[in-house]
Amino acid sequence: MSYSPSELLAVTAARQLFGVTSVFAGVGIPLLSAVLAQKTHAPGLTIVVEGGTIGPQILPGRLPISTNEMRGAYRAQMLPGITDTFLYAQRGFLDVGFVGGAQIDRYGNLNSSVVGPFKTPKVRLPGSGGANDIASLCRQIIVVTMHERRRFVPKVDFVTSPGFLNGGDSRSQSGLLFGRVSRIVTNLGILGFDEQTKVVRLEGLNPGASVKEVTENTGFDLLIPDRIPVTKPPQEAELDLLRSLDPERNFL
Amino acid sequence: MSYSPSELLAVTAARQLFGVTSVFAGVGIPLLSAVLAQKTHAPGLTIVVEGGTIGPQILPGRLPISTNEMRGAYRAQMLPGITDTFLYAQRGFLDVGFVGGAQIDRYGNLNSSVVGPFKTPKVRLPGSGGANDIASLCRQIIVVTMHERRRFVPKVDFVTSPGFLNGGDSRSQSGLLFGRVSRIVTNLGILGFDEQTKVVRLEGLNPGASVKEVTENTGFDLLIPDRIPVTKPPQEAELDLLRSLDPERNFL
Amino acid sequence: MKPGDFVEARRRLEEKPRTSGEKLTTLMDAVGRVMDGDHVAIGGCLFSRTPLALLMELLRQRKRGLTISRNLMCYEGEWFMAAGAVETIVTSWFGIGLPWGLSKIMREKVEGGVVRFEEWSHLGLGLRYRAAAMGVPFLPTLTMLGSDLMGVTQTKTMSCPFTGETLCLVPALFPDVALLHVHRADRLGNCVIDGYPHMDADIAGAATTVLVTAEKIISEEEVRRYPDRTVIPGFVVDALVEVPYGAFPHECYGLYEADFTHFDAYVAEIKSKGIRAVEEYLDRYVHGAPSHQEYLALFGEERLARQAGYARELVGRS
Amino acid sequence: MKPGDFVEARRRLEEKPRTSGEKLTTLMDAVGRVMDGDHVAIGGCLFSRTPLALLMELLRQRKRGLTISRNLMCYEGEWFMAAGAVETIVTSWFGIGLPWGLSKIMREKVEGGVVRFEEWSHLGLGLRYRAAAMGVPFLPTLTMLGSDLMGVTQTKTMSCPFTGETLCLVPALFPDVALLHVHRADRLGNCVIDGYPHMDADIAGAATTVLVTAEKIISEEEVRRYPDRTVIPGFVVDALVEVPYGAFPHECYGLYEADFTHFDAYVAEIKSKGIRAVEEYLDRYVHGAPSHQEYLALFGEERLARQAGYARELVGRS
Repeated sequence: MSYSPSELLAVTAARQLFGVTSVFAGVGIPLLSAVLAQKTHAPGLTIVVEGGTIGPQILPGRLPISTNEMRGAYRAQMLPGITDTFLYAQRGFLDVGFVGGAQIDRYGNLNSSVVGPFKTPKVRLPGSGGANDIASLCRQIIVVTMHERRRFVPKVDFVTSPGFLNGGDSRSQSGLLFGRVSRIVTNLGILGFDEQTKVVRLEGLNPGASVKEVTENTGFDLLIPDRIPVTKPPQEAELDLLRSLDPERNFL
Repeated sequence: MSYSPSELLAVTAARQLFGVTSVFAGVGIPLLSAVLAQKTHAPGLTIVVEGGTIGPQILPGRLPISTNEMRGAYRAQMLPGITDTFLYAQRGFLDVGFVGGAQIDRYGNLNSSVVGPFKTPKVRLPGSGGANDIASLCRQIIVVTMHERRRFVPKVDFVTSPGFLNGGDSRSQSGLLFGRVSRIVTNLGILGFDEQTKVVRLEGLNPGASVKEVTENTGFDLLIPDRIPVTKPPQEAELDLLRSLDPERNFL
Repeated sequence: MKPGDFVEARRRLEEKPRTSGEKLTTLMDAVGRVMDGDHVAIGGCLFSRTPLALLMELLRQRKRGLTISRNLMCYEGEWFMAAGAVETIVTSWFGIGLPWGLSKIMREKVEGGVVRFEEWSHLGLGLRYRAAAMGVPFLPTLTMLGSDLMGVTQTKTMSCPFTGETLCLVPALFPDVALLHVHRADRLGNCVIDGYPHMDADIAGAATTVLVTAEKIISEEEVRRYPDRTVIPGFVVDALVEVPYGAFPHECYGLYEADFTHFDAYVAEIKSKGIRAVEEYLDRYVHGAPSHQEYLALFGEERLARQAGYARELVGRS
Repeated sequence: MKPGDFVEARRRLEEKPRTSGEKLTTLMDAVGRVMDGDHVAIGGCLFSRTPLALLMELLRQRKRGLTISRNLMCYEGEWFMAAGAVETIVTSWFGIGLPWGLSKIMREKVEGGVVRFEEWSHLGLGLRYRAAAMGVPFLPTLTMLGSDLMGVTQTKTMSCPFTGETLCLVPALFPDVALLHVHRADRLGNCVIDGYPHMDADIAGAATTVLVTAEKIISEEEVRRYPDRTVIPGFVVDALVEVPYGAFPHECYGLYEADFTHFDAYVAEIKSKGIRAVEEYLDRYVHGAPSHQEYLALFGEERLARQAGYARELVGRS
């Protein structure tokens, strides 16, 4: 059966949440993935949205556009302040953080601040929002992004959200003692990191995607192992659920 | 008309709150004085109790015994957490703090921790509670206490709540940049401090009290100016109100 | 004020004439307390409980040289840029939301070097307001460590005296003025917020002067009946104005949902006309509507009722 | 745990098996998670919302070598001293209240050097729990500066890197276990508190293991209907037990007032018999009443109803 790249991305991301108890998710595909996981293999999943909502249940067709609105707080279990919500992550209560960015580099660092120099930017992007905090404080960070060459750059112009910084142990050296980027989930496949160097490594191909397609859409040399498993294609049930959440396809 | 020493103390303390907008008051005489002031010359007075109650109105005959109970929160305007209540004082929102202690010395330091050495005390007292915080953080600290020689000691065994520490500018030198002990209100009179040395000075005598009586009940040499005004005796209206608040005389 | 200067901040608070009495006044009088060059902190978050009535009055009074801070800045930031009223924006994110793309106005002004964009992480900025509300010069955190945000902000790193670990210290942010919109308040300024509190209570405690609009003024009696619902005490508030739909077309939890169709139209105009579209918008909705009632009339009863209906559905009070 | 050791504290939290599911269990099972030598933090304040049912079960299970901390410690502290279960008390104040004078038992044990009394200011201790709940090693404050409390605690002073002023740093306190009593909770552990929240939310966030009793278990539906009333999220809670009158004869805001006549009798016995009075009290009320229902029966329906009536008067719900 057919599906769009973003549908494939959402399904692949949702599957990363098996056995996870809480996910800090941004709006758009990440939140859609979290809700999909909650309605399938992760029923106990607590979704946390940075606007200060814990445990919301999304009303199909009324997907939140921002991290802080009634749609995103629908039937929530708690509405702490925004600062306190992030502090739960800093204390260590939140398992997985879903983040994205305009640029991502070979060490998993993300940029959502500027293209070009910070003081005289070529393009001034919206900024970190909670991306830096989620990437700094959650136990496990999963990057969810479309796989495009312009996004996958050798070195981000600005490290808005820390991945493995300069690789090796530079992340913990900086004082970020907790949390690590475990995966980059894209419409083409699943990327991980070399244990030592922390350089991006291809770890899974989505159905229909090829190593060639991945390398062509990646602006830096990533590690390619000999054997690369192929992920299970999206199932009808997953796609039906997904589409029922976003019937107007605002995000899919 | 006749009145008890504690009634005299309560009335004298209440009069210190003229024009004050908020008072951080402990239970007992200090709270009674605050309520009396609120019902007479300081109608706009906001009473703050350390258990985390802002703006309570005391129900006559139902005086709180602790700083954190329903009697002390009766018809309150806000019930923040205890920590947040003290933080309002640290930020500078609270005008006057009423404090007391088992011992007070010539620089207005208070002890409510131990008689004797801290590690091997002769008498282990209850401890600071919020007294240290009130004395450290409010804009103006007023000590409310019975005037007894055993309380007024040359040097407290332990500085639980800071007055002027070792006198001079030692308080601000310690990092306490705000707040100062402005007065010590007792059943015998009103004491202040020398501007330079910060040594206790007699500034007012209650009706019936003499300089001799004050010095006899003070365990250190306090400054005695030539002219000492005598305070206005408690008025019938004040006493009636006071007694109506504490008909069983639990504190009076 | 210098970042983290808690001494000066408390001095200003102490020098201010204070009262535990009446806070009710008019929008004009309230906003009249804002001075050119002030740092104005805005409550709510993005398009939730934005104090639009206060912000529009601020534009009417043509204040200049402002610094405005907000954890997530929505298009009100574009207004102050278009009006030439703002020099520096302090925020963690600037835009409206995914469907509306990047802010054309913000890009023009910031990329052109006309307005300074001071970027913090969301938590980093939240901790700056909280440190200020606590009356301390800074708070320690792990967030932002290792990122390039460290280099473009006034953060410092220190070695923890207890553990030896590296910590990020964010300096307290003490705004001159805070603008907030809440659900209910009594005439003494005791404020009640329904739903998510955002950062409003910290911003109120952080600022020297606090201006509040409330959807509804309630009796002191009601405040005293439910004291555990009060989130900002009266002694923190300087001026209070009753302004129903005071955040419209942004949302107010439980009362009305944000009007996304209005955002669509606003952005479409900018796409075609650029900054002139914002100027025309301000001429019509701000300067052309001297009172909030006149402003709301431009939307019409029906639209207000529709958005209120959506809100009731979403909070299950329908 | 070493004061301020946020790294070890987070490690312990991460190593703990976690669930976002069912938290309901029995007092015996919940308290069974406490180990000899643990640091046990007690919620509520003095005689308000004291988790007495949990504390009594802790005594029944005869744990030893405990450190117990509480911002204002009431006579539960005497119980653990009399039972020989506690080595260190961490608090800002110890007693019942003015009318009952100094704690004879506490004086005997502390002055005799049997139990260590670690004294903090009320805010100082509150900030220690808050620092821990924030996941940071310390918080800066002005409180306690200049006083002799600085010399008898693990505080440090530092020169502020932003202002150069002297600050007091209080180290985060990470209890092994937190014991809390709240008004309502759903089976997932989402907790609701009426009235003053005291320090419970910070204590819950600070501890590695959180045990909660609730006056009433409510439906998940009710929690979702009023999410802005939740003060402790389910993912912070490890075990939950429904215990009506779980703080009696201490108070629970709006539900029952503290029974001062019971305090009178308790103290009178100690005045005449000393520590033996406490041992007899524990034999009767704790070991003699294996369940909380049996314990409440010793007070009688009438007494419970009377105290509930007083509460309704005081919160104007009568």
